[in-house]
Amino acid sequence: MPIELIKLIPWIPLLGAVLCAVCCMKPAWRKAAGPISVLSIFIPFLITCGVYSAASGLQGDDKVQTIYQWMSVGGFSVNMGYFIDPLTMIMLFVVTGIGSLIATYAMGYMKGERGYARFFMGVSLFIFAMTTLVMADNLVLLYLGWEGVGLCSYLLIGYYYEKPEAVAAAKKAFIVNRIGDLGFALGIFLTYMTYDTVSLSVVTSKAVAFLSDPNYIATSADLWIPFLLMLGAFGKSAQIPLYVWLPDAMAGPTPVSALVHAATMVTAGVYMIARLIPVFQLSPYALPTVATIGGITALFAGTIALCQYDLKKVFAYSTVSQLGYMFLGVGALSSFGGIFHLFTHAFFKALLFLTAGSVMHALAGQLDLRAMSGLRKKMPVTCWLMFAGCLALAGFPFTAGFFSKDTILAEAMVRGTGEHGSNLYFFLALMGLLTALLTAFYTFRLWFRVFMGPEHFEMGDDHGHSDDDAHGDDHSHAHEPHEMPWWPMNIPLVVLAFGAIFAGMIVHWTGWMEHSIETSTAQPAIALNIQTDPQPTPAYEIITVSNTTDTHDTATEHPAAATGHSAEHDRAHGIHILMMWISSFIALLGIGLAAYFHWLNRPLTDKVAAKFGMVVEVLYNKYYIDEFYDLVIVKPLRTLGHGFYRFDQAVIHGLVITVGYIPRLAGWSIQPTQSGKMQGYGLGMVLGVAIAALLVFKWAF
Amino acid sequence: MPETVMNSLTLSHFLMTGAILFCLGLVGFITRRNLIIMFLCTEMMFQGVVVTLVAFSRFHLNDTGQTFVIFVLTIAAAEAALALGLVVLLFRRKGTLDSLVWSQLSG
Amino acid sequence: MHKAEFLQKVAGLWPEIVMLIGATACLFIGLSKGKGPRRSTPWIAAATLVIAALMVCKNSGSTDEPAALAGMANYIKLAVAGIGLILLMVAAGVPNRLRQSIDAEAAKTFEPGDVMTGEFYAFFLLSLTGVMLTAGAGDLVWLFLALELTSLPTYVMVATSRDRIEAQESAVKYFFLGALSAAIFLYGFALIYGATGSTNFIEITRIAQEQMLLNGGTPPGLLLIGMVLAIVGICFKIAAVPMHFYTADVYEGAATPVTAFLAFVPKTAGAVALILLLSLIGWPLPPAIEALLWLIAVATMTLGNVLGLLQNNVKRVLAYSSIAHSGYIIVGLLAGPAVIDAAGATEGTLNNGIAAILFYLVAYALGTIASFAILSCLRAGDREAQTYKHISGLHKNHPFLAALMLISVLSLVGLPPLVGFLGKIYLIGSAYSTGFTFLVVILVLNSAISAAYYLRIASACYFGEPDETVHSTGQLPRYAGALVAATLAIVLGILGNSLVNASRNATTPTQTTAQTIAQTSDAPTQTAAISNPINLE
Amino acid sequence: MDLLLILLTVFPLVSALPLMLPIKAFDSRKTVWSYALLSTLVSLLFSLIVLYKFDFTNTGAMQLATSLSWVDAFGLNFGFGIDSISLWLVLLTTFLMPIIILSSLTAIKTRVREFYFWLIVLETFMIGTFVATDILFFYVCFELTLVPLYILIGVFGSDKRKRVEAAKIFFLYTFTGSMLTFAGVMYVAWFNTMLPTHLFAAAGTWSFDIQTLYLAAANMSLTEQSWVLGALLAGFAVKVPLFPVHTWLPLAHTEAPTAGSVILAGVLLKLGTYGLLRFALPMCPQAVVEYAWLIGIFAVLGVLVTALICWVQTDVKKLIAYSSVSHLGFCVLGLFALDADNTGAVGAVMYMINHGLSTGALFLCIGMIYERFHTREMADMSGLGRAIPAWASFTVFFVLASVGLPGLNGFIGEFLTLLGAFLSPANVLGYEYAAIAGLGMILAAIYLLYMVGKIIFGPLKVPDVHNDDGTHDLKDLNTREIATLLPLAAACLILGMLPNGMLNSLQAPVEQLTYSAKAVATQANDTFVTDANATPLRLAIDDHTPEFAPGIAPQLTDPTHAPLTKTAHRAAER
Repeated sequence: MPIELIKLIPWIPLLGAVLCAVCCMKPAWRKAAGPISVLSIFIPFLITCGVYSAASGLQGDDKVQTIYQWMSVGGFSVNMGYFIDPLTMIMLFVVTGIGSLIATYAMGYMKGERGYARFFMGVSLFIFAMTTLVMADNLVLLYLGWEGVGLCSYLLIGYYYEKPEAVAAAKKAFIVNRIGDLGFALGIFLTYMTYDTVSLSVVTSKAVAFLSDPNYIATSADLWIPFLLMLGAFGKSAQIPLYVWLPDAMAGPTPVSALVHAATMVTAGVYMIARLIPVFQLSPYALPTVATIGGITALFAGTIALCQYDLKKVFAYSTVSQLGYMFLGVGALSSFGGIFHLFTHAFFKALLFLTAGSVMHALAGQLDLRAMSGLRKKMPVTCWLMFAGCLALAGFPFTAGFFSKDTILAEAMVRGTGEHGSNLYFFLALMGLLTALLTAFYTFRLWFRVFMGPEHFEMGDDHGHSDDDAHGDDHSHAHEPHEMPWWPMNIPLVVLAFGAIFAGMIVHWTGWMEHSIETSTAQPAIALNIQTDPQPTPAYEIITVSNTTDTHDTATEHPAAATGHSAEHDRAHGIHILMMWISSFIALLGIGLAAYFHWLNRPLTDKVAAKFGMVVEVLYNKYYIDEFYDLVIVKPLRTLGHGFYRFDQAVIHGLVITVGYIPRLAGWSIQPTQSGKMQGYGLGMVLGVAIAALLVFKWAF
Repeated sequence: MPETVMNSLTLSHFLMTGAILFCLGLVGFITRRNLIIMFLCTEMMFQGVVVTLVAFSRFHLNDTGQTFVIFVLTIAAAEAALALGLVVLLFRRKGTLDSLVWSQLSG
Repeated sequence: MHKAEFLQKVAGLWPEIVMLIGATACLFIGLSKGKGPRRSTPWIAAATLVIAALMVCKNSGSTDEPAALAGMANYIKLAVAGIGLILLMVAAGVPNRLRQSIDAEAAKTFEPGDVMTGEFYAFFLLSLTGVMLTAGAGDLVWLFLALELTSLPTYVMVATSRDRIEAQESAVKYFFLGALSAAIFLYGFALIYGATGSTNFIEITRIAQEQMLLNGGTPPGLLLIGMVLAIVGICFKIAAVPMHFYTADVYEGAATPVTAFLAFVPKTAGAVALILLLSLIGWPLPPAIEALLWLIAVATMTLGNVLGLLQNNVKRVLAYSSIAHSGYIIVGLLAGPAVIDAAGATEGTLNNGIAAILFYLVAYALGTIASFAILSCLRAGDREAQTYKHISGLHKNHPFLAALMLISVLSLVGLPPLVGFLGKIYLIGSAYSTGFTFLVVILVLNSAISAAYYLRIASACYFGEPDETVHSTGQLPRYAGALVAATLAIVLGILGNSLVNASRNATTPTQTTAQTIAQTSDAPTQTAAISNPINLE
Repeated sequence: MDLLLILLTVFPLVSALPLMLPIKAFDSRKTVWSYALLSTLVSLLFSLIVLYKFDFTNTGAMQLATSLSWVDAFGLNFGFGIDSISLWLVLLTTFLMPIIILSSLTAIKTRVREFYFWLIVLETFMIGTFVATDILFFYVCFELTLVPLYILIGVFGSDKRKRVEAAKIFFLYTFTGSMLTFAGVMYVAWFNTMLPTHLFAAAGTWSFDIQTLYLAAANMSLTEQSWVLGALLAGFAVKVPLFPVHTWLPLAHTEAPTAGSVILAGVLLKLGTYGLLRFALPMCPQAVVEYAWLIGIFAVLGVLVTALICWVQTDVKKLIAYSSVSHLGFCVLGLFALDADNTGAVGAVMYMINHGLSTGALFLCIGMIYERFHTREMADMSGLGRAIPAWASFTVFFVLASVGLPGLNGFIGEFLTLLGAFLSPANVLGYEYAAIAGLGMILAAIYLLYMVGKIIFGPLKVPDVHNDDGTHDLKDLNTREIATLLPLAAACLILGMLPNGMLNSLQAPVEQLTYSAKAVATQANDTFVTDANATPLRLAIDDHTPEFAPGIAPQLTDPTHAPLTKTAHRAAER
């Protein structure tokens, strides 16, 4: 397949979106939107597969495929162009592959909805933006995709726009993302200022060159750029402090949650950092910060997930938590780990969301864990599909999540131990392990609650599927939960489940992803540095020191790159093996605890919960972070707005009016002289003459 | 007037006289309310100017000033005629010569 | 005086002579018993003005003229004749209306109506003659007489223009205060004569310059105080502070067409008289006089504008606006005439304050006369339309008048590209050229203030609800007058080149008296390159 | 002589006149409307011909230039000429006019003739401001735009009582400012007359030609330039409107009829920024560099404060009105960025056009619901997305354009202006301005989505409907209304995706306008000349002159030659 076809990838979904928009216009046309959308995502997937080998082999300038120049002012030039390297291809696989599956599922899930066409328009548009994001050859085009996915997220979260909470959630998502985007935009500005270009390939290669130059002195811009870009990543990928929008975003239809808010969009931040990792390496504090935030977020969100009762909220916090892992991965200088986890997470989290969607669909919109139990009989397929997803998420040995999570934890541990080990990474690795325990626990808490135990369920009020006449064929037996149809809903789930179980093994044992990352810009630049100059440059002490151990991954594949570092390599390998054991144990422990508390002995759980009422309350209310933000940021700003408005009206405009009154006031003050009395006038004239005469004499003599 | 007195009078005496006449007229104009008297006050001011003019004429030893006086007197006469006509008109309207009754227009 | 010289002077005065003849003719024909001949008086007046204008045109070719500022005299005469025609259109029917209303009220006491027609036009022409003579004045006596000739007929016109008591009130105020001011500037004239020993402008200038040379640049005290009294006295004619008090009352009380007349004719005479007087001591003015004029300018424009804001009566508004415009005119006076360099050429036009005044007088006249003419086209019940309420919603029943009103007030605001705007450019340019930067700022701020009340007029016309009692007088000449004035305001704004050139030529080619002196006398400090008669600093 | 620009400018005025003549056919509302539409379409055609004739390879000089003498003695001309900045703004004007008229068919029912008359007359003046090459001709048109809009607001505004007040404040506020501008312009013209004639062609004479005044102004001292800048700002900042002098705008917008609001937001506000770009930057480069920080602070304050104010509005139109203030803060920031590549200024010009399109469209959208409901209170309506989906889709689209979503037009301007401010030399603006103003991006999302959330999303709540035909059922957009919005939407999309042609064409003329200020900024940055009394920087003509800017490269006077010339002694005496 000719490589040029890759240029079409974003535009096919866009065309699909336009067609869907056309379908919106007439009710009769609406049904066509689903297939159109699926096709518009699936064709790019086929193209991705078709050009994969060609694209992976691109060298040098060929990697940049330009369509046209988007904007240019002076030296600032932005192309509508794509940067094709293996990382791009991995991301394209995830986006179009998972996207096609989810869209297919959605054809069934959204069937009969009034906004069916609108939904698929949003999905196609999203895929356009997301593919643009991952393919962009420059930061501004990346920003276009970045904001574009934000917009689609907004539109899709607000899909049920008659529900105030959906509207609020959509708004929140967009605005919180905007906060991050501002950082990103400023990061772009600073990048342009520093590198005189916004082209990703040039920026990264320049950064690599700086890193390789032992005499290079970091500028303050070098220190700041990563932090600004990071802000964007935190917003998009829902990290502390900007994670608050993601749980609320579950107000959107479930396929949206799966596609946008689990599999693809939220991982954009990870992708961006991985893509620009040399730039991040230039600042000695950037990657440790990323790792720290990631680790803390992972733990923090994991604890919240423990006590949520809303099915999708649990997964939402789980997503936040897993994204934290990914950041920990890239922060630990293992962009492979981050991207690997991104890849596997896309499968199992999409699967989990979609199966949750099936449950929700079956229970007419019921999402409360307390209102359902023992559904395995009613929905066997869903039950075991979700089980597969849960295993992967919990990191059950040899599932996808196990390998990817393990890679990250091991990398962190490698950074945290050894002769140059940094305590920070050691602690982060420990936090990661703790989080793994929590993950296993809350995942299976959910699964056991829903599918095990005595059968019991309360139907929801079917919000989201409301007031639609065409919708009824599925709900003729609305009082009984029912299994989903195989086509179009369960078949994609099976594919996802397959991925959730086996993707990790494939990646781990074939090593293609590691190889891909190495040959892309996402590869940390230290290996190069070490080869050319064993002495780390002083400016990057923290990272480079810890990075002397970094060659272990590459060493397995490229012994040449690791010459003289086999000791380190051995150590790293040992840690990897050790961590596999530990995390297997932890996963099993978590699953066992969950089984005990949420399947076998539920009353005990309630007692324990009652005993730690305060803690549960705090966790249930998500540490009151939303309230905190509301109190500290939203309310004051709005009060400020009211204040400014009043100030504007009273003081600024009042001042204008007052100034306008000055002439009037002056007029009133001299109006008495116009008394109408002739003597008065005469007196005035005479006085005037006298004053004039006196004045002139005073002046003249 | 005896010669001696004339000789001892200087220009400034005449100017003073003129100025005093002028100022009296001014003060009168402002203080009196009777229209006719007010008009006479303006006439007095004119006469003050006339005295000044004649004095200057004498001082400069040319007769331009005196010529001026003739014209001033003519204008004064014309004004007087006008004034009287106006006063008659006004008196017929209001039945009084008080200038303050003519103060409806103001502001 | 030789006979030839006398004849030459008379030849320069032909326009005035024609005007006098016309006035007399109107007077006498107005006495006739037949209605036909009486009705012909407006036409006679019009014909007189046309002939006078033609005479001026013919005259303007001759070089040796009696006036000090010969070019200016011709310009003013032509302007007066031309604008006089517009005023005549607006005034047409004033006596007739008086007559009608007196008939209607079955006049109880005083019946001047029957004989008014001819007299009115006679006074009209006489007053215009006065302005023409003022412009040609070369002597203090002449100036005094011309000013009085301008004023005296207006007193009568005000008094008899309306049958209402307001007219009489305005007449009494106008007359008495006018007499007071006349006495004041006459006293000033006397002192100037006393200081210099002559009433001839050329002589005065020469002597004044000698004295100023001796005195270190400042004129002697007597001359100075004479100038001050004269300037302040003449301020009455242009309605400037401190002699402005009468303006609003008189303008309100007089019949609207007469008000239009008052707003232009005496003001022109006063402005010209001030130009002539100041040219006696020459520019740059002595600091004391300059300070005085500066203060007068600022006070006048500000007072006019701020008081204009408070009025409800459109005629009073326009009266105050006329005061404000006097303030602008004084800015031009401060700037003075163009500088002439060694080559004898001026460097442009915008630095010529006197030309700016001449231009501005016309610009102002067109706007003001158009506004008054529009008002005079309307009657509210049996009274004059005067208040905002009366012109409210004018667009509905009289869209034509509303449009003209809009144009005229916008011209008065100085909105481009109307003629008022060119006037402002002219004045501001001249003020900058002479360093009065701060004055310019005050001027433009005042323009902004004035926009408030002009806009209120426009907004009344366009946004208000019509007053049902208001109806048109149906007098076509007035419509025509308004139309001509407003049209000229646009046309002269866009095609104002000729008028600008005329105003420039009126002041620059024939130099001011002072310059004539400067060139003829061989004062040692004078160099040919320096334009100003006095430049000792 | 090329008559095209004259024709383009004068045609609307001439074509408007028949509307005021007593022609029977014009008694029908539809006829008048069709006539007006036809007239504006012809104008559009003329402007397209101009576009066709325009030489984009030219280096930024005025094209199709022609001049009519106005007052020779003053050096006044009606000078016409167009560069690409003007060209795009003229096209914006002629593009918006038919749309506005299209939208007004049902909105205006009384005094229809007058309405279209003033609207079309306004077009002449708007075009005139953009094509003027003579500063007083510019000023003439600049001022004259006030009158039609004054009447449009005062007569056709929404609230009977408030509209007159709003019209008055609008007129007086902007007029007061522009009178000061006038004084400033006259000062520069006078200054030119004081220069020795050997300096450049028109030195030492009265001239109002823009290029001449650039040259003249370059010789002014910093103090003089500062005053002139102040004077220019007095008029232009009010018009923009820049933050503390903006309060007339919400008033005018809320009271103006839809057409008036669209014109006001779409074109008239741009006169202010255009004036700043065309006059302030090249005429007072030193003062601009000296005071850019202050202007920048006000711009940033405006962005943030008014954005917060938007957030608490209850009247949709007022919200959009305030948003204009906020948005144009970015534009001003870009104008005064003076970064080396003109990113800011080019972005600002883009911003003018984009803001005209998207905000104009938002006003149209609001006009459409106002026509239906006779209310604009957010509390009265909710969930309109369900009731009138087509309208809702368009509104959301334009909101997104306004928010600055990449891919739509708003982004280009916003991004470039912020980038410009970011790259701005430290002695002009600097990155902190961009960083703080960037918060406006967030706030813009907040208030616009707040509005969308209130009226388009949420549970359905429809106020009483008042249709033209007396019925009370809510109808979605009809074909005419869609035809009104569709071109705008298309323009937003095209400009968002393919802005490059426009950006490229803008660079040369913008470089000409910012060149001297940039040179001052660089020099001052090098030498830290900040003393107000320092000798004016005389820029060496042979040093930095770009090849394509022969016209305005600041001419150099020998610093030893004080500009005291013929008439100077008279001024000096005082």
